[in-house]
Amino acid sequence: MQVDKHHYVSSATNALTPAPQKYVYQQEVAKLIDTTICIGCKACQVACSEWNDYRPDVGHNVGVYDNPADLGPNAWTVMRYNEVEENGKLQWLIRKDGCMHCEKPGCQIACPVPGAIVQHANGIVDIVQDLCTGCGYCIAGCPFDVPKQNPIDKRVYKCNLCVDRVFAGQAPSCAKTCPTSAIMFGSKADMITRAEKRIAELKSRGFANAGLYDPEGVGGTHVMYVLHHADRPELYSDLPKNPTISPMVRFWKGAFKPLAAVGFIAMFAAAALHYIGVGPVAEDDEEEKKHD
Amino acid sequence: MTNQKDVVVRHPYPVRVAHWVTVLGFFFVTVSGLGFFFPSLHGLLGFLGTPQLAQFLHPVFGLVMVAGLIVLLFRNAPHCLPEKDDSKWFKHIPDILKGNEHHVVEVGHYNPGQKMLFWKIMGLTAIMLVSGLIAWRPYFAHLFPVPLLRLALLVHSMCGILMMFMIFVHIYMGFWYKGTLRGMTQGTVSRSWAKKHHPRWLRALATKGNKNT
Amino acid sequence: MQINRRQFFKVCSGGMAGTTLAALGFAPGTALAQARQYKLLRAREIRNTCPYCSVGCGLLMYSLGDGAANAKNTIFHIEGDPDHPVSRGALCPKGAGLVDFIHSKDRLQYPEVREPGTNKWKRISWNEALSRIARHIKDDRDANFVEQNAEGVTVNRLPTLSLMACTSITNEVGFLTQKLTRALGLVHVDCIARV
Amino acid sequence: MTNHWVDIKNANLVVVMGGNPAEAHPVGFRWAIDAKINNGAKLMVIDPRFTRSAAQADEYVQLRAGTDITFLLGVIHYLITNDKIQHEYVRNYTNASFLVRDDFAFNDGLFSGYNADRRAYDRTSWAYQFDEQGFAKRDPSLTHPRCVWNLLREHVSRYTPDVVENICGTSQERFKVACELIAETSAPDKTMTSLYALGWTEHTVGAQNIRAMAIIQLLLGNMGMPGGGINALRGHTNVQGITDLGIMATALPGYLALPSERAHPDLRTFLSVVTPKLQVQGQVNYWGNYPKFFTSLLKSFYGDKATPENDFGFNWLPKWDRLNDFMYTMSAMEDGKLNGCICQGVNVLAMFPDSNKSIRALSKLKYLVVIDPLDNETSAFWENHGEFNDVNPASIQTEVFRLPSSCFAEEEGSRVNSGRWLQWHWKGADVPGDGRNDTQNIAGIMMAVRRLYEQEGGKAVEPLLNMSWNYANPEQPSPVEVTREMNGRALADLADANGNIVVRKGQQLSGFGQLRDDGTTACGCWIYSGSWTEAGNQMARRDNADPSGLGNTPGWAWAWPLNRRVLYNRASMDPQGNPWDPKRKLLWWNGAVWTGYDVPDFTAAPPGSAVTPFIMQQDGVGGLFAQGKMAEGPFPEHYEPVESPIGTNPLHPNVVVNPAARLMENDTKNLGTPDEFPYVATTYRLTEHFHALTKASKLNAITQPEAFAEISETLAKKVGVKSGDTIQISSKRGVIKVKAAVTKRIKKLRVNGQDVETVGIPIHWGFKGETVKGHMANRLTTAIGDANTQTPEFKAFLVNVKKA
Repeated sequence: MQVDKHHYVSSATNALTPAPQKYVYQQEVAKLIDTTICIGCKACQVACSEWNDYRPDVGHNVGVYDNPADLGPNAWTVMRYNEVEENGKLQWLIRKDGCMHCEKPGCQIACPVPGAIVQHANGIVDIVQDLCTGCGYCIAGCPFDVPKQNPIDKRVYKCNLCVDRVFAGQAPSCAKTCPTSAIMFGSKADMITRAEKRIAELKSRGFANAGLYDPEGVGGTHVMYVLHHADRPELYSDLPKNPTISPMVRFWKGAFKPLAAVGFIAMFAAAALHYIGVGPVAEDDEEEKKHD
Repeated sequence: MTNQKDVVVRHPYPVRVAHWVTVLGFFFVTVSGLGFFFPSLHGLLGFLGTPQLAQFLHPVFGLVMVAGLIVLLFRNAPHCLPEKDDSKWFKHIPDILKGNEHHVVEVGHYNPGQKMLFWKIMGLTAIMLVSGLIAWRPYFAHLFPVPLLRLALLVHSMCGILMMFMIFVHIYMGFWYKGTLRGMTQGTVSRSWAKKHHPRWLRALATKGNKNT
Repeated sequence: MQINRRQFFKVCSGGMAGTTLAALGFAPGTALAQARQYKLLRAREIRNTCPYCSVGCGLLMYSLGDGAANAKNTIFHIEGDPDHPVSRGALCPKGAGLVDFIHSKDRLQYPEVREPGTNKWKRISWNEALSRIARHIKDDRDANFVEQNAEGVTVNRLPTLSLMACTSITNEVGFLTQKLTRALGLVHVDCIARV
Repeated sequence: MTNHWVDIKNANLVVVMGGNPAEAHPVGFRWAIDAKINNGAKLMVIDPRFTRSAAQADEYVQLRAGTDITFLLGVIHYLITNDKIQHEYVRNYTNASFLVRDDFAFNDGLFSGYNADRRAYDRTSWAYQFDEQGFAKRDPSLTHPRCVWNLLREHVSRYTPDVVENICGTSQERFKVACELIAETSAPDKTMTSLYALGWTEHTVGAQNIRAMAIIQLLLGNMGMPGGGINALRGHTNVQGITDLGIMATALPGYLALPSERAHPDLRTFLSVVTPKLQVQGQVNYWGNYPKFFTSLLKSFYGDKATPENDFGFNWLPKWDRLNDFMYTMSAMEDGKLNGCICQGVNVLAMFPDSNKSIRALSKLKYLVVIDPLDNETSAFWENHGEFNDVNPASIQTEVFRLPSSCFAEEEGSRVNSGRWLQWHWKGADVPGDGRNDTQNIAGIMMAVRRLYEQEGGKAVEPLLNMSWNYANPEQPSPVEVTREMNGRALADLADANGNIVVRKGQQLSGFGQLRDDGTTACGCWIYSGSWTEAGNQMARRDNADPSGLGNTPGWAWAWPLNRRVLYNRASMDPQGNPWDPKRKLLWWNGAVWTGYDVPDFTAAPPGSAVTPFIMQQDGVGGLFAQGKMAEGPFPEHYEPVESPIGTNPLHPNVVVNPAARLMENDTKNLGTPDEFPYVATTYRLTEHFHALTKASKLNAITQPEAFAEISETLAKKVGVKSGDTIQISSKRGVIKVKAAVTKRIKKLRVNGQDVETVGIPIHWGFKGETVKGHMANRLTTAIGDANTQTPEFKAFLVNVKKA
């Protein structure tokens, strides 16, 4: 049981003023999405929408099964379908897309508002829309292109892993409803154990590259995938191979802030020292006045 | 008090209005910008009502600032063209910082430092305008790919910080050079100030005035 | 290097500690972040089975109103029954969306009639609806009922009225339907088992 | 289902053919996945389309729509030639050894006894040879040329791999993969489960598709085995129950027959005709109890009015003149032969074949009563919705009533799932608005009609008023009252053979074994007897314990018959009572009776007795040869769909389509030919929707908002469209416009020397609901159907496609 957790780790705070350290002794949780037994039925989409009381607009068919076509403020999870034909064998690779609940959440790092994006001690990353200003930095921060802004209230929305259910002792609604148990929920340790079993079974069926997707670049995730082709995650509708928080975001939210702060300090100090040392430049030329 | 005879018009009325419009925009944009840049300064966003309102107003004030600067660009660009003596000024910066500018160079309408600041502000504003539009939510940002968005946000914040530095220098200079401020409030400066700090400008003004009379 | 979250945030936010203004005491936002209140706390839980396909998944239906006389129950959430041996709490997209079926904008609210040749529905009372339907049936039955066929065999059938039954209705409704049809003498009777 | 959903997990091979459980039964499919994960099972999907089930399969095999029999008989040919047979099972538990009459024959596509004028067979010759005592002759050595085994071997000998390839379009290599996988389960301790649904039934040879697989399962010894069986996944939630209750043209509850005017003039004749005769000495022939079931039904229907003197009211039942199933009814309606129609939750327009015909038919009615929770296409068939329903309301003289009814959440009662489980459910809220419960709606019509007859008198009052309706509130019978009525009760004290009273007068019966044919028991549906006993509601039980570990949960709900979960379960053991597979032990002999984790599907005959497991059969065995029970032959035979893309039958060009298929004149006029309509279309459901219901649910509308059809990349190129374009699909019956989904999952096939393209058309849209308005897929389909079940051929018909 991992306990080195904050309950609410606010992105927008600093070591001098840490976030409240309550409810820190919690098990780390994870959702394991086994794409190899996912039937792409969209029950998870519907259950998510139903539980979380949102409804996207009824859209259109554009020649594929993907509906809604993309994640949105009212579509926190969507199924993505990809037909791959290799060596005469067709595979229909289906992936449930949504927030990965990164251990190092790019969204949270980017967020400027204290408490607007929080990471719970169990690993769930949640956006608190009441505090969200709609700046969209999290959208830039996310390596998976997950958070989406609602143009009406301008807040940003994404999967919260049904944090309300989890704190009431239930699995997220997507996991509970999944007809084939392709979505499992539990402690991260248990999910890794299950994944290992599944991977061994897949290897015995000839999927030599089966593996777990728990990318290190974001410190691991609390939503993990079992893939038949873990060597090529991009086959699964462009799942990034080595997701990391963009260096631009890291610099922007990392080194650049103290640098700027130091710059401000230096400038204030320089100005003050200069003024004290040199004094004001008079309006008139004293020497000329003397001449006069 | 200096009487009317002792003063010359430094900034005509439209320029002064444009400047202060720019200042207004800059002020709010900076306060909110700092609030967005430093999470610990989140409280600054309250200055514009609520953080959400700040999010809405920040780009609006940015555009206010741009509007002021456009006027200033057209009015002041001719005064900010490089001249051949400019290099001399730069060589003497240490002296200038000691308050001896008038001893080392004869400055025209604007000194090269001011000119450089002018163009930097114009340049930075242009960059911030473009990057700001790219990042502007919820209206434009979704039209651009996320990597571009990241670049825009980084560039926008870097330019913003730089801009603040420059404006700080600009304000400090106005504060340090006594008699400067009224040039932007009342529009006039004393002849002696002009003679001391911008002698070539004053002479040019006189020539022009003689010609006119 | 294994870096845990606490360290990570120290790294990321460490710089901020140096910012001038943080030191001036701008406090971070208070911990307003709270998970949404769990919405089923005192909801009434009713067991049902899914009305779509014949897997027959178990449902738990949650309704607003605790059964008190002054509260009108309305179902606001449905999820799978974890005790059900087949479904084990799971529901497919159809079952998971049942709450929108119950509250569909297309639910009929009252009896209506569309008069021949007209272009609109007219709201009528139950009494009027059932009386008019019964009148149609009786007139039809009295006119077309066949008591005996040409060979003199008692056949007691009404060949001019048909009934098509849904296969989502309960057994109990089905049995009543069976009794109704044979009492009227219907032979044009079918359900949609095949389609 | 002979088995049940959870039992799928025990399979070693799951064959999905004629179904798409991942999409149509996603939660049931979890047990196929479970078999893969926890039982090392292989999953094989055989389908014209690469479905979401196929996406999970270890092996996917493609074939042309409507050629399943060829494929399956090819498999049988493989099993026999490669000796992959569970011999002990076949010898003891099937009719392989039975001798068939000498005049039975099969020549050039026709079995003996065909009458071309009637398009029907005289099935007399499709029978066993009987000895002087009237029992069937057998040859246990299987050498007699007239024994079923040899006839079957000869019949399938034509279905070689190259014939399969030529007709199905399946490569011989893929076909071999399928055969080998299936053959592995001929080992006594290996089982295959067959999962099918409407992909098999919705053909003119639908029932024979299933027969073909049933033969395979008998040859492999998989019937009665945990993890085996023939499992109809079924469609609607209570399609099993409503079928059980006989809401069909010629049926009564419990698979009893509604008498016909020709064969059944009185009760005695009726019972003598319908009660099967014992064909093998010493067997059970449980249907021999038909008179008990039927008399008890009449007592349930007519109560005290039913007496031995009046044949228990036999004559008050209507007698049918012809098979008035829904397809015939719609044809008769189109011909103006009907005045009224009551649609109880049935969306005729969206569900029945040939929607344009349905509109023509409904327009001929005087009155239409629609009882439905939803505003649907059928009650609104007269509304003009532009291209989606282009009718002129002024010209439609039908008076339409619509009565708002309850949905599942607003009622209590029982429904039967595919595993034959009767599950009780409870009411969660009231019907919205001024709507009424379904029971109230039916009772409302009944009582309103009765009142008119009571007031005015009229024709045939007896059948109407004698029908029992003894409910506390006749206007609103409670489901509990009705379900107790179906279970049945004693009308007098019932004594056992020794004279001991076992059931008191008025008590609920505890099973159909207690039924009598003397009028002392009443039972509304004999197979449901035991569902509500003196011990209360058995259907509401919720003990999900699984003592065997085989997924058998006898304490959950109640399964008919007698809470039996795996049918024919005696066949899971050899004649001595040893399980074929010790890991799948369901039953055992305890010295006095059979007992175990399931209710034995058997008598008390001890191990080693001559009694065979298929106790419902006259002969006690599984039928490789179906005697006279099937309309088009005792063995399956390949016939092309009535609209065939190749226009011939490579096996017998003179008999192209099923010679007994159900054709009606109105529909035969509207058949297309391949020169005009070159592509094979097949209609189906998607995971996201349930038929025409879920389009009313916003959550589901979001997930599949708009009508589309799936075509191959080659066809897309040919007609010049890309994914997302609108295409026009036309058949001889109608035209629809939908979005094109171009996919690798449908492929061009090479059949009988020509290319065959398949067009996949999901069925879920119409001009009502939350979805984008769309054309109903059934505008295209034909109302020609299966000879046994009258199921329309939705799965294979001809269309043309062009860019819209």
